[in-house]
Amino acid sequence: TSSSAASGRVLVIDSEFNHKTLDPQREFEDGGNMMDRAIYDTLLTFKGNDASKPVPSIALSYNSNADSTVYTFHLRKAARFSDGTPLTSADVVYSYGRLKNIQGNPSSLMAGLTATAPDKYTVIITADQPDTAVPVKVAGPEFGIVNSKMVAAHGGYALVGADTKDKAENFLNTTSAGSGPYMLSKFSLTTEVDLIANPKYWGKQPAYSKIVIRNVTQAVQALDVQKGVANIALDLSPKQTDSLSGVNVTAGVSTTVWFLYSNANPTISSVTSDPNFQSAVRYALNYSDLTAFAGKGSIQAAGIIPSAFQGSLKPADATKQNIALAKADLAKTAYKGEPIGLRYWGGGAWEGISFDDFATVISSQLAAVGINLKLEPTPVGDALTTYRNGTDTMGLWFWGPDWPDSSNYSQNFGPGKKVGLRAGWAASAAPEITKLINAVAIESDPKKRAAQYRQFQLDLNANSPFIPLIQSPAILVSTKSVIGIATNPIWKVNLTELK
Amino acid sequence: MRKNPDSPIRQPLAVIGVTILTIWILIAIFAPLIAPSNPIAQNYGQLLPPNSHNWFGTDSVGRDVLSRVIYGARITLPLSMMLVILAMLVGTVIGAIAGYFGGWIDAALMRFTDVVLAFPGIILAMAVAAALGAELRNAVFAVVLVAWPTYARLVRGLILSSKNADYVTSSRLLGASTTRALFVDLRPNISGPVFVLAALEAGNGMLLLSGLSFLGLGARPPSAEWGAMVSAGANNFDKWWLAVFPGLAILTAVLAFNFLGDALRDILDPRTAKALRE
Amino acid sequence: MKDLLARRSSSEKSGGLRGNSLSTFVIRRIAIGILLMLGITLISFSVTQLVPGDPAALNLGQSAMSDPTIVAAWRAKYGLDKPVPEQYIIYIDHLLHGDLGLSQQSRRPVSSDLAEYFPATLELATIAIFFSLIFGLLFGVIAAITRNRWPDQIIRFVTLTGVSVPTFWLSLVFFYLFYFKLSWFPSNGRLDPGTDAPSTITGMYTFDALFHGQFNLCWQAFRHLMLPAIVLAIYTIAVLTRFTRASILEILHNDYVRAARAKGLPESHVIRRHVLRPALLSIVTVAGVAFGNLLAGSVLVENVFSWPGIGQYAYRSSIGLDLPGIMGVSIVVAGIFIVMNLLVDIAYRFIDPSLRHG
Amino acid sequence: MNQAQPILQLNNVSVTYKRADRTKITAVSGVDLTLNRGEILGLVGESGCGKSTLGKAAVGILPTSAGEITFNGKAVAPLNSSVRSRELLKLQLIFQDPYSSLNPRRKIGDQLIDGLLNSGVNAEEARESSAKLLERVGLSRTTLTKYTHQFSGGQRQRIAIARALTLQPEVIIADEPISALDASAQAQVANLLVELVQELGMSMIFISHDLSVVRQISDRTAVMYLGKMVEVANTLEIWDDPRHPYTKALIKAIPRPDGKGSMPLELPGDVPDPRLPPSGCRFHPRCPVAIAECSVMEPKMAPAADRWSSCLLNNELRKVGS
Amino acid sequence: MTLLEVRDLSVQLQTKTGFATAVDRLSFTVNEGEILGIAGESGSGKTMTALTLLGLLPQHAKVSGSAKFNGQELIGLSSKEWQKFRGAQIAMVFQDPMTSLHPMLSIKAQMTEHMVTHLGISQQQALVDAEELLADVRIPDPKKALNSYAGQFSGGMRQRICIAMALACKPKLLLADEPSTALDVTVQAGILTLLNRLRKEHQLSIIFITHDLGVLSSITNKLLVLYAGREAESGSTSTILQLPRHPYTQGLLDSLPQPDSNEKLLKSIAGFPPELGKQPIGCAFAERCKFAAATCSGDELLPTYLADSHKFICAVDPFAGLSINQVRP
Ligand SMILES: Nc1ncnc2c1ncn2[C@@H]1O[C@H](COP(=O)(O)OP(=O)(O)OP(=O)(O)O)[C@@H](O)[C@H]1O
Ligand SMILES: Nc1ncnc2c1ncn2[C@@H]1O[C@H](COP(=O)(O)OP(=O)(O)OP(=O)(O)O)[C@@H](O)[C@H]1O
Ligand SMILES: [Mg+2]
Ligand SMILES: [Mg+2]
Repeated sequence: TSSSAASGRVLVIDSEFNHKTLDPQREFEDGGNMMDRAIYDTLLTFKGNDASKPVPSIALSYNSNADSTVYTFHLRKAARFSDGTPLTSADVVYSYGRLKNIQGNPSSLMAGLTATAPDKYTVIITADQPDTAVPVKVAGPEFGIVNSKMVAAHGGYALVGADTKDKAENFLNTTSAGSGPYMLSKFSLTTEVDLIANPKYWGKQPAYSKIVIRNVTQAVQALDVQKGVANIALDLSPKQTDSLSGVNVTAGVSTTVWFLYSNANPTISSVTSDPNFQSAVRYALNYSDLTAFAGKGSIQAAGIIPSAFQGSLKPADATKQNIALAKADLAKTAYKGEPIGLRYWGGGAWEGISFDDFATVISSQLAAVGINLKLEPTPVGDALTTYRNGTDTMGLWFWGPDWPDSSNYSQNFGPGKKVGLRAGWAASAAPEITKLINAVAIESDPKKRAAQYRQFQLDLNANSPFIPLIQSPAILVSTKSVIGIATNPIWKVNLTELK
Repeated sequence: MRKNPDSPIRQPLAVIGVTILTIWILIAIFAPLIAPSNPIAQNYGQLLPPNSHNWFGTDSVGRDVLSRVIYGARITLPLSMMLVILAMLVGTVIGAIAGYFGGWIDAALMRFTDVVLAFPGIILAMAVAAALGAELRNAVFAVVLVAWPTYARLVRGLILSSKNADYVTSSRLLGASTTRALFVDLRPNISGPVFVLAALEAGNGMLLLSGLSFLGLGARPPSAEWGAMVSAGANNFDKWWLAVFPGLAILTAVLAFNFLGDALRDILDPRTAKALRE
Repeated sequence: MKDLLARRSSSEKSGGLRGNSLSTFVIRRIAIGILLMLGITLISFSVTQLVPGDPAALNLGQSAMSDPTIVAAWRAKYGLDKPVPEQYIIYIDHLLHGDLGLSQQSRRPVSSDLAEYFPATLELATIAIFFSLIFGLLFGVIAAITRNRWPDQIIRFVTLTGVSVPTFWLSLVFFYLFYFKLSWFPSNGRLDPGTDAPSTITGMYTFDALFHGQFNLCWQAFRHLMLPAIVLAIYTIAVLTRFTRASILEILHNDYVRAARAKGLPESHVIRRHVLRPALLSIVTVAGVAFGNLLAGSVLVENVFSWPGIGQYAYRSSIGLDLPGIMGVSIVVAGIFIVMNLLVDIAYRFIDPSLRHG
Repeated sequence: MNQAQPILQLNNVSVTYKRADRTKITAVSGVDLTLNRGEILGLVGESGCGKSTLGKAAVGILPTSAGEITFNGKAVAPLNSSVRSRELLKLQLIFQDPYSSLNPRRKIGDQLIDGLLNSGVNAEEARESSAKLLERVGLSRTTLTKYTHQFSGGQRQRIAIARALTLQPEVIIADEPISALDASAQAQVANLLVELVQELGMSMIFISHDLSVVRQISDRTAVMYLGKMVEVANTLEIWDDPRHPYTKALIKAIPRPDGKGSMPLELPGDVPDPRLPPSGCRFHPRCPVAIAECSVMEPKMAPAADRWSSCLLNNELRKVGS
Repeated sequence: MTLLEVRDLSVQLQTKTGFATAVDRLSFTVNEGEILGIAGESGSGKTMTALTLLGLLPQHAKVSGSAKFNGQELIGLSSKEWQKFRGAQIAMVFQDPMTSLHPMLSIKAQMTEHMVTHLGISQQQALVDAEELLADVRIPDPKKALNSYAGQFSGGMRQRICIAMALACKPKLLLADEPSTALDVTVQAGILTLLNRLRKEHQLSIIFITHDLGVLSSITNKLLVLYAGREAESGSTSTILQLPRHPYTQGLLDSLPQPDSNEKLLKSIAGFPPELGKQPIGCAFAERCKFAAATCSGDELLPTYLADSHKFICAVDPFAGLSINQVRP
């Protein structure tokens, strides 16, 4: 139960819940990120809609060595947890250790990293291999700093073995152990999460004394925000916003990249693994129709790395529809018009784009050049299973960054990498690309890195199972009273910035 | 005294039911001729409200809703029929075996029926449909799975109540085997109520099936199944035409079956009508 | 309506009620109930074995999935590494200790999930059955008395429409009309945003608020309940109307009603004492079953109204292939259904004097 | 009756029902009865005394719990799932209720030819002989294609009779075939049965609670009380000189349509619950002439005699008993 | 004194094919303390006649003619007015005692509810009176009976309870619709004895309906024989039973088993009564009558009146001038 909210302003947010927990070291979905961002501080953070340039938060400054393996953070001394305890480097090390050792969904972010505390207000992160993404990683809410004494007192465990020994999740779902501007006052996975302003916050008090986040379907969000029942609707699609009246629509482009893949494994399909077929698909698609379908704010994904990140491709580099080429390529294959299965999350929608509709549009476009898709809408569980097993002939999926850095893409979309394998792309398939990926991982010069990322993507566009489609729009609909709203790919909206 | 003078047969409802059904069946058969446009043709334009060109408006990928509703009849009607026939067959066979053999076979089958009946129907259907994978075929299977016990109950009841009827005993005394007596004497008594039940159940089956599709456990887009179309509309409240028209299609089709079944039940003699009600 | 009645198991028909003493009767019925429950667990367990997909894939993140030790640990945690029959026996063993397992989705005990969601559905179903009984009886009596005249015909038409209308569609239509267009009812959820629930006694907000004397809160909770409850009740109202009409007509045909009229009793007295009373008896049995159906039938309504009840929970469990969740819901709803039937039968024995004295 | 040839014999037959609550009722207990060839035997008694039970047991519908039943010297096998033996097809039953003994959903013709088809007659012939039978019972052949609801009670009973006659039975047990009918139809149907029995050389047990009809049509009369036979004798003898007090009461209770305003005599009390039959003579609690002994001593019948009654006060019986 | 005077009473009932005449221009009177018997085959309109006198006909029935009870016209009363007569002035006992008592209401409740309504007495008083009434109809242990339910009594006992219930408000006229047909002869005799005694003790008038002429012979003074809704013959019971003039009455009497006949066969009337709505013009019995002549189908048959208010409607009158021995040898 909470104290009365009558003393200040209350903000009501309609959202389609997807958080599974608010334990920052376990939470991995963007809905939870939004809440944890308000409850837990991180060493660095992002401002507004920029998710690529970390700015100081608990750490006032940081530096790294030349080969990006050792990072030193200098903490601010004024930070306090909501119970008044000062925040120190021990809390940071505890939180990071916990993240690593719980072995939950986000623990891979800590893979190869070790945090140590030489003194009370210094934290050193050491990487086994050069890792240029450490500053952006620690800005993620997974790296939220918890009150180590309090969590340890409630079953928390941060050392090796935490996967079985840590019992603090339930505690963290009822009480906040953070230093952020808000505290958790009501928790639910399905109905409503309430945040109230942290009276002992070390920084400036936030504008709203209470934030109510309710689980509401898209359709109802549109109604609520128009009636002023909700102040912000998080999940509306561009099409849903075009008829709204009396509200502000903040449109941006998200970092979610939708892509199609055509399985490169000949044992799965001799057709889809044929590079000519992959090329035919690539050129058959009408990308401007796809963005029209996705609605205002959406742009074509020129490469697999979204536009906001270092080394992303320019619109000019993007693939353009070329029916003649597509037909010519198709003619070079043994394809005879037999139906090719396209697997996707049936009934699923992400950022306002319905998988079903998207797949329908794609299949009708491909049909125009003679590629006959058999749509295979599948419940998310089954679809993920076959996707991850790499047994689908074709698939329609999206990728949202685990951390806001291009390295997240080079480490996943290469041959023999996680997503590469799902598309049947064996490690030995493209040695030049593999070489490029290995090179970019240890390159510390940002300019050179950017060039290498661009080359990586151009190579993917030329010859890979992946066909980047679009970046979905990011839209926030709010009542006129809400000021300072900005879309952010990591946590949708930074609640602490709202006025 | 057996008089049943004041039960005028209320045919009007049956007539309305048959008329609506006939219209839907004709629509289903001649869909390609009737539909103004291709139900999967898209124009990525806006969702258009009903207008002179698209009477029922267009959907989120620019397809003509009227055409989709018309084509939807080709999915929903045959599937509902199939579903009813399957449930009827399974239920009748199980009920007949239970009623005919009696004893422990009856007890075992009826306990099993009871378990399925005690199971919350839609939850069972939902679990089965989800477990098998969201496909229309699986949804039909799931609905059959929860629908058959009603028939089994009815058939078993009818057999039990007439097994010892004087006219069956008479047949037996005249040298008919039990099987023949039951078959010859009971078939006409059972077929009437079972068909009426089927008419009434067709509506329920259709509702359950479209409900599963609505939840995303049955038909999937781009299939123009009505329940799935309503669910698309559920994502766009402001675009009322998306949900209203397919919803009305379901309503009228189910209503037709219910009108028919209800009128037929009245025509049946009161005793079997009562058996049906139970 | 036959499916309503069909859900009453055969052993519960009044025929089986006669003769035995109340205690043997109750004991026998409880034994049958336990048997049924066992059947329910077996069926729901079998259903969960149909799953071709991998629950681990669904409930673990992408990166966790690629680590076999995490996957193995997860499977071990939910007992999925054991052979199927053993899993069942373990499940039953736990069930007997009141343990419904851990939900793979919420990672909490299913029993505490249900404890959270069930009161919301119970509250909804309670209000709905309340509406259903009031209107079902009222319309049923009117229809029976005005048999074949215009009020009856209208009621007949309306109730047939009521049983034919897809609930999920009606929910949408009502919500759009009565919340968005007309503002008669509040938006989704059990309370206004940010309102704290009354401290839990039953988990049903209206009752809890009332108990704590928070009348505004009670009214607020009730207003939130109204719209989903009305939609949920419509089918049941229709069914009860038709059933009431049928049972009254059946009773009106009896000689004893004519005999009562021949005694010169006022018609209202005849209807109340001689007709409604026996009709109520059968209506009670149906209402009991209807209540069980409302609990399960709330799935579609809860989905549209985002009502945080077991219907939503069942839906999410199904979609997420959360086996313990599905089984938990099934067992609880079926259990309530079975208990309802038992209570109805016992009530039946108490209400009908001819069974008590026969 | 010169040299009686028994065709159907019941020796010491008892029939027990199990109720749903597992209590047992012995509805017929230790009954001896003989039906002779060519004879009409009336069986009378109050409602619930076991007449129908006896009739059903006699044709094998109900299994007996004791005693034996022979038809033409062969034991009557109870009806089980197998087909009735050929000989037994000559033993038929007509039910009391003309509404329940015909299937309302089958054409009358189809029901009539059933028996013939079962015994191998082809459909054409079966139809023809059924049509003839219908004409014999006073209905037109168009009846074949109709359903029962188009007929009155009396007509239905004729159809039921025709059905029972399709296999040319030797013995007919008619279980209150006329009780559900009104006066003129009663006479019609009773006459029809008597004529048919005489014409086709059959024998018949005619069950009725109307002693006056039985008196007129039957050769011998058996009187039952609470599952026991109390008196069996030549009809005219019973009528003129009833020996058992129960028979006397039955006869005195018959109203006479003589226009003289004489009141029938009442027999006070109800038939006792067959689950708890009174000790001794089962009739003693209602018997106007009962003596103390009646409540302890069970009177025995002398089965051999052609006229017997089971009353302790009856001289002959006393002689036999002592 | 005349209690009930019925003139030209007709009842039309709705059938699938339209309205059909179930009771056709009946006239009869019932005096105080008198028992009128109405006889006729099934479907001849006996029950409809009785129900008309209580205003309990089926909803759509049409009634014409007049029925004066104590000088007050009954036909056309509103349902409120009917309630004052029913149970209070005119009471009815139905054919089937097994179904005319409510299975779920105690005997007490059913015995007293109309006493409270009609007599304006208290429930306690009504209970006391009810106990007396039950004793009067010879129910053993009336106190216990009051607290019992219908299911606990045998058919004969139930019929006694029904009679007690009918007499509770001291009505002047009792309509008894086949009150003993469903009962055993032994029990029937008891009911007849009871009704006969009650008539004497309470100065009760009774209309006794049955198809059993034997029963009518023992208890009634007057007789009305119906055929297909029309009067065939009426007059004093002894006259009609001893010297019937209508061939139908004669046929009915003949079809009863004859106590002294040695004939194996009964004498039955051939054929079946006409269906409702299919009664021919003229004499409805003509098609089954062995004396039928051309005159029988004349459209308006006139009744013949004899001494002792004996009346019959037959165009042929085959038994005219015959003595009792000639008619019923
Ligand atoms: N199926 C049954 N189960 C249990 N008891 C039965 C059954 N059938 C009849 N009885 C009982 O057996 C006794 C004899 O019944 P039965 O029908 O033989 O009498 P009945 O003489 O034919 O009577 P009625 O004149 O009413 O036809 C009665 O007490 C009756 O209640
Ligand atoms: N509710 C009704 N609607 C239409 N016709 C009816 C109705 N009730 C009875 N009848 C018909 O009216 C005619 C007279 O019926 P009624 O009940 O008066 O005959 P009854 O002489 O009492 O016969 P029974 O001896 O069978 O009781 C019959 O033909 C009957 O079928
Ligand atoms: Mg009998
Ligand atoms: Mg009658």
